[in-house]
Order: sequence, then C-alpha cells, then structure tokens
Amino acid sequence: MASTSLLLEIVRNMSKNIIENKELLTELDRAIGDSDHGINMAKGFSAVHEKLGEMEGKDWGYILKTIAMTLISTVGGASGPLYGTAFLRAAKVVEGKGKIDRKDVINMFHEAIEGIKMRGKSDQGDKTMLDALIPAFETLKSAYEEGEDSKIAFKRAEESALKGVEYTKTIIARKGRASYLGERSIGHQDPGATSSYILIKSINQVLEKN
Amino acid sequence: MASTSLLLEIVRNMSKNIIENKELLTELDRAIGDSDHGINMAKGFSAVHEKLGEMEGKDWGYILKTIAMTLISTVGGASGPLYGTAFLRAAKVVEGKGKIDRKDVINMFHEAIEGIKMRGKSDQGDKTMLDALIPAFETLKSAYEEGEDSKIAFKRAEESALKGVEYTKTIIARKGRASYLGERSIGHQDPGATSSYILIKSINQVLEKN
Amino acid sequence: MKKIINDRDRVVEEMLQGMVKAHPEFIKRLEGSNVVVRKDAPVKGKVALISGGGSGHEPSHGGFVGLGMLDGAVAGEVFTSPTPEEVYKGIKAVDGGKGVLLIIKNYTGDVMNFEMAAEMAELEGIKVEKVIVNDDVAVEDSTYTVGRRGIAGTILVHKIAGAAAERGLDLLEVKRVAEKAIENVRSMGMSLTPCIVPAAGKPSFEIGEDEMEIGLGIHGEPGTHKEKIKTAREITTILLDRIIRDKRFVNEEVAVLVNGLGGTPLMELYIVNREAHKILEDNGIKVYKTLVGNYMTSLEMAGVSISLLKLDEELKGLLDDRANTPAFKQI
Amino acid sequence: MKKIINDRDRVVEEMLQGMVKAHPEFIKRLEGSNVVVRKDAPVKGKVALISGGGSGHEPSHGGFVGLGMLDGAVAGEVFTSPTPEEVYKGIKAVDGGKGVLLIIKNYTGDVMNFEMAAEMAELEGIKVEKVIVNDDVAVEDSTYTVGRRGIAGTILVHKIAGAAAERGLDLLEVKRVAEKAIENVRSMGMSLTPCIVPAAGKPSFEIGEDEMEIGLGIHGEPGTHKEKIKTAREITTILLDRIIRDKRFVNEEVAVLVNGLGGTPLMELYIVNREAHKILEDNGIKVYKTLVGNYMTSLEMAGVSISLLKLDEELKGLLDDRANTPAFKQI
Ligand SMILES: Nc1ncnc2c1ncn2[C@@H]1O[C@H](COP(=O)(O)OP(=O)(O)O)[C@@H](O)[C@H]1O
Ligand SMILES: Nc1ncnc2c1ncn2[C@@H]1O[C@H](COP(=O)(O)OP(=O)(O)O)[C@@H](O)[C@H]1O
Ligand SMILES: [Mg+2]
Ligand SMILES: [Mg+2]
Ligand SMILES: [Mg+2]
Ligand SMILES: [Mg+2]
Repeated sequence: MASTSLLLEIVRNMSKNIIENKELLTELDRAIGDSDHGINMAKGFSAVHEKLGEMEGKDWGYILKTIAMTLISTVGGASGPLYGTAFLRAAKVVEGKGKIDRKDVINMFHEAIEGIKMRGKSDQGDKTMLDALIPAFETLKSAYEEGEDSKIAFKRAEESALKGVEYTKTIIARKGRASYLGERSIGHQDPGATSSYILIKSINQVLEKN
Repeated sequence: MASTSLLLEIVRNMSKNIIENKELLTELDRAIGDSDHGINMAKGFSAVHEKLGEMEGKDWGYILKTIAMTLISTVGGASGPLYGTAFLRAAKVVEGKGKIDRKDVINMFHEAIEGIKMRGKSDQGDKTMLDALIPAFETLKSAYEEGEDSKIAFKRAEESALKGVEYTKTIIARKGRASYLGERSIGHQDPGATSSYILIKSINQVLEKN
Repeated sequence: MKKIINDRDRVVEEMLQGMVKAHPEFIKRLEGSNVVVRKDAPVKGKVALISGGGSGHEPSHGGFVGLGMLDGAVAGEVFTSPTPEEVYKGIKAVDGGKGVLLIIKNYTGDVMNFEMAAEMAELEGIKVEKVIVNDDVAVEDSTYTVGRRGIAGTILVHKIAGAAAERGLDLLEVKRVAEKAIENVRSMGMSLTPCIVPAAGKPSFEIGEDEMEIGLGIHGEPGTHKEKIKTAREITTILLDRIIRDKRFVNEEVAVLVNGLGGTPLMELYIVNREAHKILEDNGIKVYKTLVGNYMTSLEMAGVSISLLKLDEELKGLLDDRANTPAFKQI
Repeated sequence: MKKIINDRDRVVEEMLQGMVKAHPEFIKRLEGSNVVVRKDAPVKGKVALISGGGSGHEPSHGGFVGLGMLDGAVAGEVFTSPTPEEVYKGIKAVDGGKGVLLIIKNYTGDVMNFEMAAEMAELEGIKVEKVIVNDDVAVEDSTYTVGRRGIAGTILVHKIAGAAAERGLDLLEVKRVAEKAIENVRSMGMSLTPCIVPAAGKPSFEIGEDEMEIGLGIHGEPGTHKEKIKTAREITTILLDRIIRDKRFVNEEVAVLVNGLGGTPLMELYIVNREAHKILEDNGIKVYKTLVGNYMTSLEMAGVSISLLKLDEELKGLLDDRANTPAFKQI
C-alpha cells in the first residue's frame, strides 16, 4: 500500500529530474520538433513543484488532479494537454483515496495511457511518449502478475521505457511535429518518450530509496 | 600635340583598368563605405566603352562630353556626378579641338579638379579622389614647367597620385560616406582616390606605349 | 544568439506590452493573460473570431486584431500553443452574444488546447465553433498522418472570416466561409536559415552555406529535405509546382500571398512575387489580388512561403472588404 | 551569400517588376526607368512629392507612393543614388502643375544627383523645391562634416509633407512643413549583423558573435563604434539618450518610430518599443503616436533604429491624415 507522502516524494523527484533534463529534452526536440519540449516540461513541473506544499495531506485523487490542472494550465504545446489528461484520468481512479494498492497502480497507469491515446488520437508506434509508456505499463503489469513487488516491477518498467525510447529512434514519426519530417525523423529519439522515461525513472528512484 | 585617337586609346585603357579593378574598388569601399564603388565605376566605364565606336572621329570636346554624360547617366552614387562633372568641365576647355597641347592638358586637368571641388564641396585632405588628383595635377604642372615631356610628366603624376592614395590611409574622412566613420576611417585607403589613381595610370600606360 | 531582448524567458510578456503600446487605437491586453482583443471588444451582435498559437510568428496573430479580421489573439510561449485557460479567457472576452469562431492552425498542441478551451466555454453557455487551417502542402494529408499543417494561408482565412463576421453573418455562416477559404487555400515554404527560440538559445537546425531547406513549417522545424540553393525562379517554381499539383488552380482566379519568414528582406519577396506572377500566368491562373510581406513569420528565419487561395465571387467580395488592424489595413 | 534572387546584377529591375505586380492598385512603373509613380499620376492641381535613393531600403521608397504620401519614388542600384536622368524622369511624370518637392536623404550622392535633376527640370519650366532630411544623430553635424545622414525619420517627413500636399497646400507651404518635420525629427540606429550588397557578395562589415555596431546608417556601412551586445533595455537607452541629448524633447509630444533594418523580427521591435515607451515616460516625453515595423531597411541587416518627431498641432493634424500606400495605410 502506497501513501500520499510517497507520492509527494515521487512528484518532487519528477520535478527535479525534469528540470535537470530541460536542456536534453529541448535538444532532442530541436532535432525533430520545435526546440521547446524541455522548456515546456520544466515550466510545468516547476509549477507543480510550487504546489507541493498545497498538496500536503491531500488524497491521491486531489494530488494527481492538481498536477493535471497545473500542467494543463501552464505548459501549453502538445505535451501540456497530453500529460495533463494522463494525470487527470489517473486521478479519477483514485479519487478520495489516502492509500492505494497495486490494482490502483495498474488502473491509474492504464487510464493515463488511454487518456493520452484519446486526446492525441495516437497509439504505440507513432513515435511519441506512448512508445515509452505502453511497454513500461505492460512490463509493470506482468511483473505484478508474476507476483513481483513494486520495486522490482518499476525497475523492469523503467527498463522497458528505456527500450521504448531507443525504439523511437528506429521509426518514422506519425504524430506530433516530428511527423512533418517523414523519413528524416528516423535516427532521432522522441523527446516526449524521453520525458516519459524520466518520469517513470523518477518513480523508480524513490521506490528504491524506500 | 595629342590626337583624339590617342584619347580614344586612353579611354579604352581606362575602361579596361576600371573593370579589371572592380573587385578591388568595391572591397575598399566595403571597409569605409557601402561596398559599391567598383560596381559603380565598372558600370559607368562599361557604358563608356560601348560608346567608343560612336566617339571615333569626333573632337576632344565631344568625346569628353560623351564620357561625362555617360558617367552621369549610368553611375549614380557620389562618384557618378563627381567624375561626370570633372569630364564635363574638361570637355569645355577643348570644345571643337582635334588636337590639344600641353596648355590644354593643364587647363583640362585644372577644370576637372575645380568641377569636383565645386560639386563635392570638398578639397584636398578630405580623404577623397581629390587627394589623388590634386597632387597628380601639381606634379604634372611642375614637370611641364620644368620642360619635361608628357611621358615623364604623367609618369611623375602617377607616382604622386599613388602617394596621395597612400596618404588617404593616414587621415580622417571628412566627405562622402567614409566621413560617417570618423576616427574609424583612419587606416583605410579611399576607394575614389584609388579609382582616380587608376585613371591617371591608364593615361600613363598609353603614353608609355606610344 | 544575437537578439535584441532583455530576458530570454520573458520575451512574450515584453513583446505583448510593446505591441499594445504601439497600437492602442486597435488593441488592448486582457489583464492577467496573454490575450489581446479589439479595443471595442466584445462587439455586441457580431460573431467573434479568435486565433492564436505559439508566439514568434508576429505580426500573427495580435497584428490582425481589429475591424474586419480577428476579435482576439491568444499568444503562447514561443512556438508553443497557449493553454486552454488562456484561450478560454479570450473566448469569454470577445463573445458578443452571437458566438465565437476559433481559427486554429493544424498542430496537435493547438488543436488540443483550443478544443479544451472550447469545451470550457461551452459549459458556460457560449456558442463556440472551430475551423482548422491546414494549408501546407509540404505535409502529406492522409489517414496515416496528422494531416497538413496550418501556415501563412491562415491570414487569408482570417481576412475572409473576419469580413463575413463584420458583415453580420451568423456563426454557422461565418464558419462556412472560413471552411470554404480553408478548402481553397494551399501554401508551401522554404528557408535559407534556421531561427533561434530565445529560451533554447540554439539554431533550430543546421544548414550549410550553400543549402536551403524545402517544405518547412513556421516553428523552426526542419523541412522535408535540403537542396542546394537555387535561383528565385527555381525556388518559386518548386513551391508553386507543389501547390498546383496538390489542388487544381488552373483557369481559376486566385489571391497570392508571398510571405516572408522574418529575416528575408522585402526586396527578395518582391523578386519571388515577380516569378510567381510569371509562373501563374504561364499556367493560366489569374491573379485577383496579391499580398507581399511578413505576415506569418518564424522569428528571424530567412525564407519565404507562397500561398494561393482560389476565389469565387463570394470570397472575392469578402477579401475586398475593409479591414483595419495593426498589420492588415484595407481602405 | 544566402539570398533568394536570380541574378545579382538585376535585383533592382526584378524587384521593381515584382513590386508593381504586387500593388497595381497603388503604383505603376514609369516605362524605361526605375521610377514608380502613383497610379493616378500626375495628380492635377496638387504639389507632387518625389523621394528615392539607392535600393535595398524596401519598402522605402516605392512602398510609400500613394494617396497622402509620395507621388513618385526613384530607385537607384542597391545603396547607390539614382542618376540625375532617372530623378528627372520622375519629376516630369508627377508634376501636376503645382510644382514638385524633392525629399532627399542627406548623402553626397543623393544630394548631387537630385540637385542635378532639379536643374534639368527647372530648365523645362517645372517648379522644383527640395528638402534634405538629416535625422541621424550618430553623425556629428558641424561645419567640418557633411552633416547628419538621412535615415528612417524620412518616413515621417514623407507622411507630413504628403498630407500637406494632399490637402492642397502650395509648393512653398509643403516645403515649409517638410522642413519643420526635418527640424523636429532625430534618429539613431544599431545593428547586430551586416548585410550583403548582392553585386558585392560579401558582408558589409565584420562583427563578432557577441558584438553590436552602434550608430550605423542604412547602407551597410559600419557604425561609429562596436560594443558588446547589451539587453534591449540598454540598447534602447543608448539610442534614445543620444537622440534626447541632441534635441530637446522633454515635456513635448512626439511620434515614435521603432524601425527594423530588415532582418530583425517584429517580436524584438515590439520589445524595443516597450523599453522606448518606458524611457520616454521617465523623461517626461509624451507619445502621441507610435509606428513599429520595417519602414527603412538595410537589406537583411538585423538591427533597429529609433526616431522621435516632436509634434505641434499642425504636425499632429498632418500625421493623422489619411494615407493609402502599399506600406503605409491610415484610415
Ligand atoms: N498526438 C500525440 N500523441 C501522443 N504524444 C504526442 C502527440 N503529439 C505529440 N506528442 C508528444 O509530445 C512531444 C512534443 O511535446 P512538446 O515539444 O512539448 O510540444 P509541441 O510538439 O507542441 O512543441 C513529442 O515528442 C511526442 O512524444
Ligand atoms: N564630396 C566629395 N568630394 C569628392 N569626392 C567624393 C565626395 N564624396 C565622395 N567622394 C568620393 O567618392 C568615392 C565613393 O564613391 P562611390 O562609392 O561610387 O559612391 P557612394 O559614396 O555614393 O557609394 C569616395 O571614395 C570618395 O573618393
Ligand atoms: Mg516541441
Ligand atoms: Mg560607395
Ligand atoms: Mg512547441
Ligand atoms: Mg553607394
């Protein structure tokens, strides 16, 4: 059972890692997008970071909804509504909950992905954040099914996310700005997949410490 | 006594030399002006070159006036009206003449310089074409006064013109675009003085061959 | 990065302040937002038009706010779609009771954020319709792609829809003519240099001294491919060929927009216009109206796009209507 | 040299063709010349205004030909004054019987060529007057110098004199208000990059990645000195300080022109405008009107100039008059 203080630690770590990787994400977006993914994400997660105090002591649903609304109302671009929708859909699953279990984790993750698919009219293989998130989710799910604990499950999920990021280098973008490049998008890793990987890694880092 | 066929040979040589030095003159103007002196002069003297046929068999005044009008109506910029006025004033001295003598040469040269001074409201030491022309003229005059022939007189005039060009490197421009640079114009040779030197050298080259 | 700015993270805020100071007779800033609206907004009894998107495309879109064009423009960060909240504020501020039309350029971010804003406004009982401009033929439009981008042709859609709204047409009618304009407009661009997003501080792509980028958009993104630099004639031919291949303009009357990307001097745009007129004439396409200038830019990028809008009598009339905005005036 | 051109020796000819194709409702080309005149030239019974100079300053000057501004614009080669013959053709074509005013920017070449043209026209019985614009405070004005240059402030002189002519004032009256405008206008510019004269093919000066050139003109000539790049605020302060030191603007009402040199995006011009308004306010100078945009450019040079025009009631009225030209419209 995971508490909201764990969640807040994760959110703090997500903010830290996103802000630290601002340059990297922007640089990746420079190659196949419009040089702003790191700027967008750092802006959003700085705003999230500022709300950490206000989230203290609130339930899982409230915290995730606050993150969602903060991202939606500060980021803009494509990643703002996409990540915002993901967190919003995850929030619905755990409304009012003080602690959550593995089933909640699976449901949240599932809903988040469905939210992105819906909002982005996109799916795995389009060279987007989904190419990190979907494999990570599937790995997580089977690890849980195999009875692994969250530490191991998220460790494996992180590895799959990273593989997903690597995979984005090999495919043509079909969604987002990178899709305008056609063949030229091959060879470059997707910035959004990379930020998704960073978010999952952020979860993992906190779990490992606890 | 100089014939008009000599004059036409000189004009042909002037055109050739100016066109050959287009890049050099433009490059000099790039440093302290607006990168067009070579372009302007080459345009003017190409037009003059095209009129050589039409000038054949005409008198000194007609030929010089044709050059003047051609320069005025094709060059533009500062050098167009200045060189145009110079040739126009020289033309007046030798109107209707088939052959000219040394006195005519002195008068023409004098009038040309006066024309430039009047049109340009400028004088020696302003870092302009006058800094090549005036010393050249003075040397020519004293050489004639010393009884030297035209070959020697123009040889010396060319040397003085070159010294004048060198001198322009040491002074601040007070006329033309270079004057806007103030102190920064020091160290650069004046493009117009350089084109004047080329014109005098063109006369000299022809005299030496004849 | 050579830019005349103060703080690379505050360029949009400071630009908007400077824009409003420059054009107080046309526009005002909506307090606490990056939205500029007509000085007389909301105009009662008139359908209102909102456009916007990332900044860096000036004079788009704030420069087209005024009589006969937009009622409001929502500015995001440089090349980043504004948030739903910002767009929502714009919608609320301009609604004069006859509803609001959103003119959206076809980018994932813009579409998502504007649509979320529309949902928010509709919850408050404001009638909102949207059209999505997708004029850029450099991008393939198929079921496997996100479709063509919206680029400079958007200006012509603003003009047409703005005139219709000013004439007093109702929301669905304004939407209809906007969609007709979108259906009839195609664009294609190229560039000689990248641009630098201030907050990123680096050129948006690398390009050789003798190369040009063909088929790029307006966000500093690379184009579909690089080529050796060609003459204005060849470049214009490349752009128009693609446009004419995409849609039938032959024997039609058109409006031509030769749009500078920000760093290209007007001299070169006029030279491209000369070539464009020649090529159109050779193809039996009659030019009814020409616009040449920086309408939809990409910061300091050097480059040009050409747009063609096929005209019928209705569109001609709307195009000829009066307009009075900072960057588009027609008497 | 990255330019969208065909032939570096034919840019002016091709640009003029493209310009006339773009604006047939405003201007026409005088056959066999590089002169564009109002479509309805000569306007009978109106004093006519001619301006011009080297090309490369677009939209200057052809873009300001039309109602309420110029009657004709004479284009020389890039940065090279047109010949007397060309100017003379322009004068003849626009004279509507009430005489012609030449608006000359203070450069040796322009002054000499325009004066020679005036002499030619006077021989034919045309009344010609001239005014010489010298707004650039970067250049010292003393008996030992050729005096200040004419730069972007010229646009304001066109507007004022053009309005006076359109009102039907006679030649000497139009000249008087033009001279009043000249007396009251001051400008100062800076740049971040050089430009490339097409026929020369090389940058007009060398400059470091972290340097800017202060006090330069509009012909790609270097300025008075180089400095490290500063913020928009500091740059605007440098420019306005020089202007305000040169002439007393304190407690006066002014028109401000924030002019882009061609390669600087509107975003940056608006940021400069923001700073300018702040500084003027701090100095007790009241802004009556603001213009921001590319009015007097220097090919693709990145940079900006600021002009201030001190206004009295007469100048305000003339500034507010209607104008309808390709690049300056006021309804
Ligand atoms: N339709 C979509 N579905 C899922 N993810 C998307 C979609 N469009 C874009 N993305 C993701 O968003 C990332 C770009 O985000 P960002 O640069 O912040 O926004 P923008 O593209 O508007 O500049 C891409 O790398 C991609 O992973
Ligand atoms: N007032 C003047 N008197 C004499 N010569 C001048 C004057 N102004 C400029 N010049 C000469 O003209 C030259 C520049 O000519 P050019 O570059 O063709 O014209 P512009 O200065 O109009 O671009 C200068 O180098 C100088 O020698
Ligand atoms: Mg991006
Ligand atoms: Mg020159
Ligand atoms: Mg973006
Ligand atoms: Mg010149």
